[in-house]
Amino acid sequence: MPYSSIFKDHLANPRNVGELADASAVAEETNPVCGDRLRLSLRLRDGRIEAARFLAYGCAPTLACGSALAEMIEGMKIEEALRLTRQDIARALDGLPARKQHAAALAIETLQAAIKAEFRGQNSE
Amino acid sequence: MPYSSIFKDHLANPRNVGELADASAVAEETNPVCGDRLRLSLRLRDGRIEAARFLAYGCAPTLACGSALAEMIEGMKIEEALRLTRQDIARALDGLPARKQHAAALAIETLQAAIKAEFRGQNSE
Amino acid sequence: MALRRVYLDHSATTPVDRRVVEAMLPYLTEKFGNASSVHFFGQEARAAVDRARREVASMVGARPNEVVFLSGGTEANNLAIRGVAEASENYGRHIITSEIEHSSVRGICDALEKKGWKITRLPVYDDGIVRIEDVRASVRPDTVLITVMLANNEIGTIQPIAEIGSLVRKEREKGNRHLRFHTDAVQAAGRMHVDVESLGCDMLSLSAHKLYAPKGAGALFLRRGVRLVAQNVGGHQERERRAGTESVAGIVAFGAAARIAGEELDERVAHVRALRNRFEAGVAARIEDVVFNGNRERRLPHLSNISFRYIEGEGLLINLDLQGVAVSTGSACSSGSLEPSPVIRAIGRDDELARGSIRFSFGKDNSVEDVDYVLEVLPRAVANLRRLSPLYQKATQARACESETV
Amino acid sequence: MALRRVYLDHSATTPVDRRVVEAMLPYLTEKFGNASSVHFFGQEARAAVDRARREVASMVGARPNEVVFLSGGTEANNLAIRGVAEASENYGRHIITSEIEHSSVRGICDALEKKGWKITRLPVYDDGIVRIEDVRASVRPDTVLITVMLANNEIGTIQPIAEIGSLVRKEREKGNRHLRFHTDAVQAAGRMHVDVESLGCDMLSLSAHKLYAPKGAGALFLRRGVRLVAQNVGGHQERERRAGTESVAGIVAFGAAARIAGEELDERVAHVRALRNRFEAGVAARIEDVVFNGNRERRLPHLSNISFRYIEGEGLLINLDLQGVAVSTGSACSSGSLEPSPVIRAIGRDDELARGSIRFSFGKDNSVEDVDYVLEVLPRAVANLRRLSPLYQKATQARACESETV
Ligand SMILES: Cc1ncc(COP(=O)(O)O)c(C=O)c1O
Ligand SMILES: Cc1ncc(COP(=O)(O)O)c(C=O)c1O
Repeated sequence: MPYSSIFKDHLANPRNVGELADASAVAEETNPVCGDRLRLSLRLRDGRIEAARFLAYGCAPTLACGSALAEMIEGMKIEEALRLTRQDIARALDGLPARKQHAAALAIETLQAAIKAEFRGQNSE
Repeated sequence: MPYSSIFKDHLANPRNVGELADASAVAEETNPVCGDRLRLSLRLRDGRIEAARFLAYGCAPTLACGSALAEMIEGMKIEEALRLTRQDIARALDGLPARKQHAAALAIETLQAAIKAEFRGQNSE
Repeated sequence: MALRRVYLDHSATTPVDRRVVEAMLPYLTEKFGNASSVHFFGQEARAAVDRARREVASMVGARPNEVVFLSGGTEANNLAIRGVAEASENYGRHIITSEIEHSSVRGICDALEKKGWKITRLPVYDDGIVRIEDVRASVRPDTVLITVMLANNEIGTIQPIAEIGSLVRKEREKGNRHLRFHTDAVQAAGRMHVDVESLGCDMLSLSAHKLYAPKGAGALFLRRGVRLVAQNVGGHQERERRAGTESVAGIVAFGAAARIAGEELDERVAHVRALRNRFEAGVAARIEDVVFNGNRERRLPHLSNISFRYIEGEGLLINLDLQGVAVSTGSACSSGSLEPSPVIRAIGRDDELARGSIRFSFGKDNSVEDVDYVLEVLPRAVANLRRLSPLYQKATQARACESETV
Repeated sequence: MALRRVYLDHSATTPVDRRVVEAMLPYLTEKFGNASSVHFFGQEARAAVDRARREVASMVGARPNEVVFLSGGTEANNLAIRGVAEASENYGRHIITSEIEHSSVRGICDALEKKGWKITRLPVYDDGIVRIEDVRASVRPDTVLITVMLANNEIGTIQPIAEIGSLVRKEREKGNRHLRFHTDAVQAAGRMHVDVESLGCDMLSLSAHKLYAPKGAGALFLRRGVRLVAQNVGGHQERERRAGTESVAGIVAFGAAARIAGEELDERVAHVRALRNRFEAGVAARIEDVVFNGNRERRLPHLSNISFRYIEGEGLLINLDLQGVAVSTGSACSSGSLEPSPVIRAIGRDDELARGSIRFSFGKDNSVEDVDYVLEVLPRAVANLRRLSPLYQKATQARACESETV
């Protein structure tokens, strides 16, 4: 299970860690199989993700995917963000072992849940 | 199956090889299980084995036992020779692997057959 | 500047001792014979294998002809358990084992269970130790095998093998003649005194690579008279208990390592125990919310298993690895299975603690400086991961609330 | 003066090539990780195992994920034959093999026969080669496995594996979907071109120590999609086809040896063939009453099997050994069994010729001087033993009589 060096760098120096005090969209999703969790808080403004922060619990790919996602989406147009796929996350990490794709899936799900939560004018928590 | 150096020397330089033209006692015995053969020809005189020669076909212990036997009995009193055992042969070779004791047994049998043959006033062949 | 590397994963494998390399090298090159060959090269190899057999036997108090050389500990466990099962199935199909066996023993027992065998898996309570009363209560007339490890590979707890051994002897005297007793001593050998007589076992598994010898060699102690069905067949090697050309150099290395392990046992034990204790004291002083797993007295001297609350082991493992520190985790993620460590679950820890457990295992070449380096790196790594952890955020918020309410 | 040593037993085992020793050494000491570990040391070992897997795969034209690393050729044969047998027993319990398989394949088939399997053992006629028509005639609806070696270890004859491979493909097309085809290439690899595609086999056994790598490593080529039941269980290694910590250094050595064997194949073949032919010409010119065993064209280039009439192989072996020449014999005495070589019997030789057979197997490090030394020593040794042989005495007396009568 060799992880790439970008992957490891995300683990050693995670980007955009934390929670936004003034988040306009928050979601926390859990992988029902292994219990991994990803929490994302976003500040959305004018169709853009102005700020993104994450917290994660779980195996290394979950942490790395959370970090890669939060870094990647900051400044992105919401519609663009909604088009992101698991593969985009995996690519940002220079690939993920086949058995670890679920971590990228969790990241995408959490992102979409957060954006939906704000569109419904409410937070998921 | 490590053989002793005396054993190997008997193989490299077998003693008393051949047949006696003036043998007074000859026997050739076969190990019924593996087909090994030992042929012994003796010149018996005045209760002694004056000369002994052997021929052998078969695995290494059969050759070595034949050589050790022929060397050992030359000059021996017949009654003494009749008291020789498998163990005496094995000892003369610094031991034989457990599974190879049959070769010493064949040597003793052939010796006894030869001596009996002369006592019955006849050759075994 | 080169990264400092500190290897604290000696329970996974050990580097080969230089002396062991020296001992084995000639058997790769000049003395390369096949131990089954009759000629000089073969006899030279045979003599070396025989010497190694005496050395390995002597480490565990066995007779040389009770040692069967194999390709490793996993094969030893397979031969012992499957071999006895197949030899005994006419007498009964019940096996007693524990909840914390190595994955190989677990896997073999699971496979037998699928074939209709009954398996009793003894609990280990919160200290990680099997109780002799539980063993006694589990023995049935159709029990043909008890297999309980001597020391556990994740938490290091030492099991009451001698007690089980005398129980087995009594059971046999009472008429349960076909009962056999196996113990997996792969982790124990070289780290504690092991003696097949005082343990009273019929079979005992060993692996060379936990003893500063190469991977790919192992042995089963098989008490004289104990019958089993060979698993790898088709050759006369190892007195028909294990076919295949003997791995001469590996066996020679195993023998040398076993001899050195015997000679240096006390010294090694004192050394790794001191390091381990210094490490644990340091962790307790510097990191909050940690749980030490397994009985702290009855365990191997070189091993420490710690659960770090709120975080998952794999992330910590990789963070430590990036700083040159090699450890292992029973976490589900890194083992590729979905269940978090069955051993940590078996001692009653919740899923979160099981997922947050890390094994630090010391070796003869570790130093006090190694420990101090890890004590510098580890608290930071734990703190960094906790900073990311939603569980930790919630817990600290809750604590903050509590202290406010007070 | 030191005894000159000439090793002519490369079919039993080979010395480890210096380059192979160099390649493996780091994986004993600095790079000693367990390939299952997640950390740096583990990844380093994993990368090395993966590289070796590509190297071994490439030697036989397989894909890397079709290579399962094992402890040797015997284990490869066990896994292939028992593994397929257990996986297929619902479809049929008939196996086709030959009369001249290696003792491991023979032993495994015998063991299955005891469990009720039907085994057809194909004859090899006086040239030591299986006939494709015999294979065709033996296939039954319940045949689940054909196992025929690529090249024989005693007489070196090369079997029609590609022909059997296409027969098997046709049988599968005709509806015999569960038929599998295994070949033991332990002797062939490194001595002839081996390609799993053109052979059309589903499984192929390899052993490192016949290729100038250490004893204790081997591999099974297992074609994608071919199911078998693992024999050594209880761990995730080798994609669950073979549990147990990988023997990293042994595997690295195997990989390096496979790569070098591929690069140097033509050169090695030409070298050993020249030596072998020089040797056989010398023997024919100098020694009477010898019989060359096995087809002289369709055989491995490095091997010569000769029966010396009137004498038994073991005595000759020991006499040669005393002069520094290492060879082997299929003679019953030295193998510890009672039957003389089943292979020499299978090619129709009488007991005496079977008992008098000697295998000379050349290697890349042998020289013309080695051959000439043996050609000096061998005729004397044969003559000395014949001088002791009652069979020889009788034969010469008989000849003497004949010539007198003429
Ligand atoms: C307790 C225990 N048993 C068995 C094994 C398996 O031994 P090997 O790695 O030699 O297959 C190990 C180590 O991996 C172990 O720790
Ligand atoms: C044809 C053949 N098959 C299988 C084997 C067994 O391989 P190993 O010695 O690696 O167990 C050998 C060699 O001994 C062999 O010559």
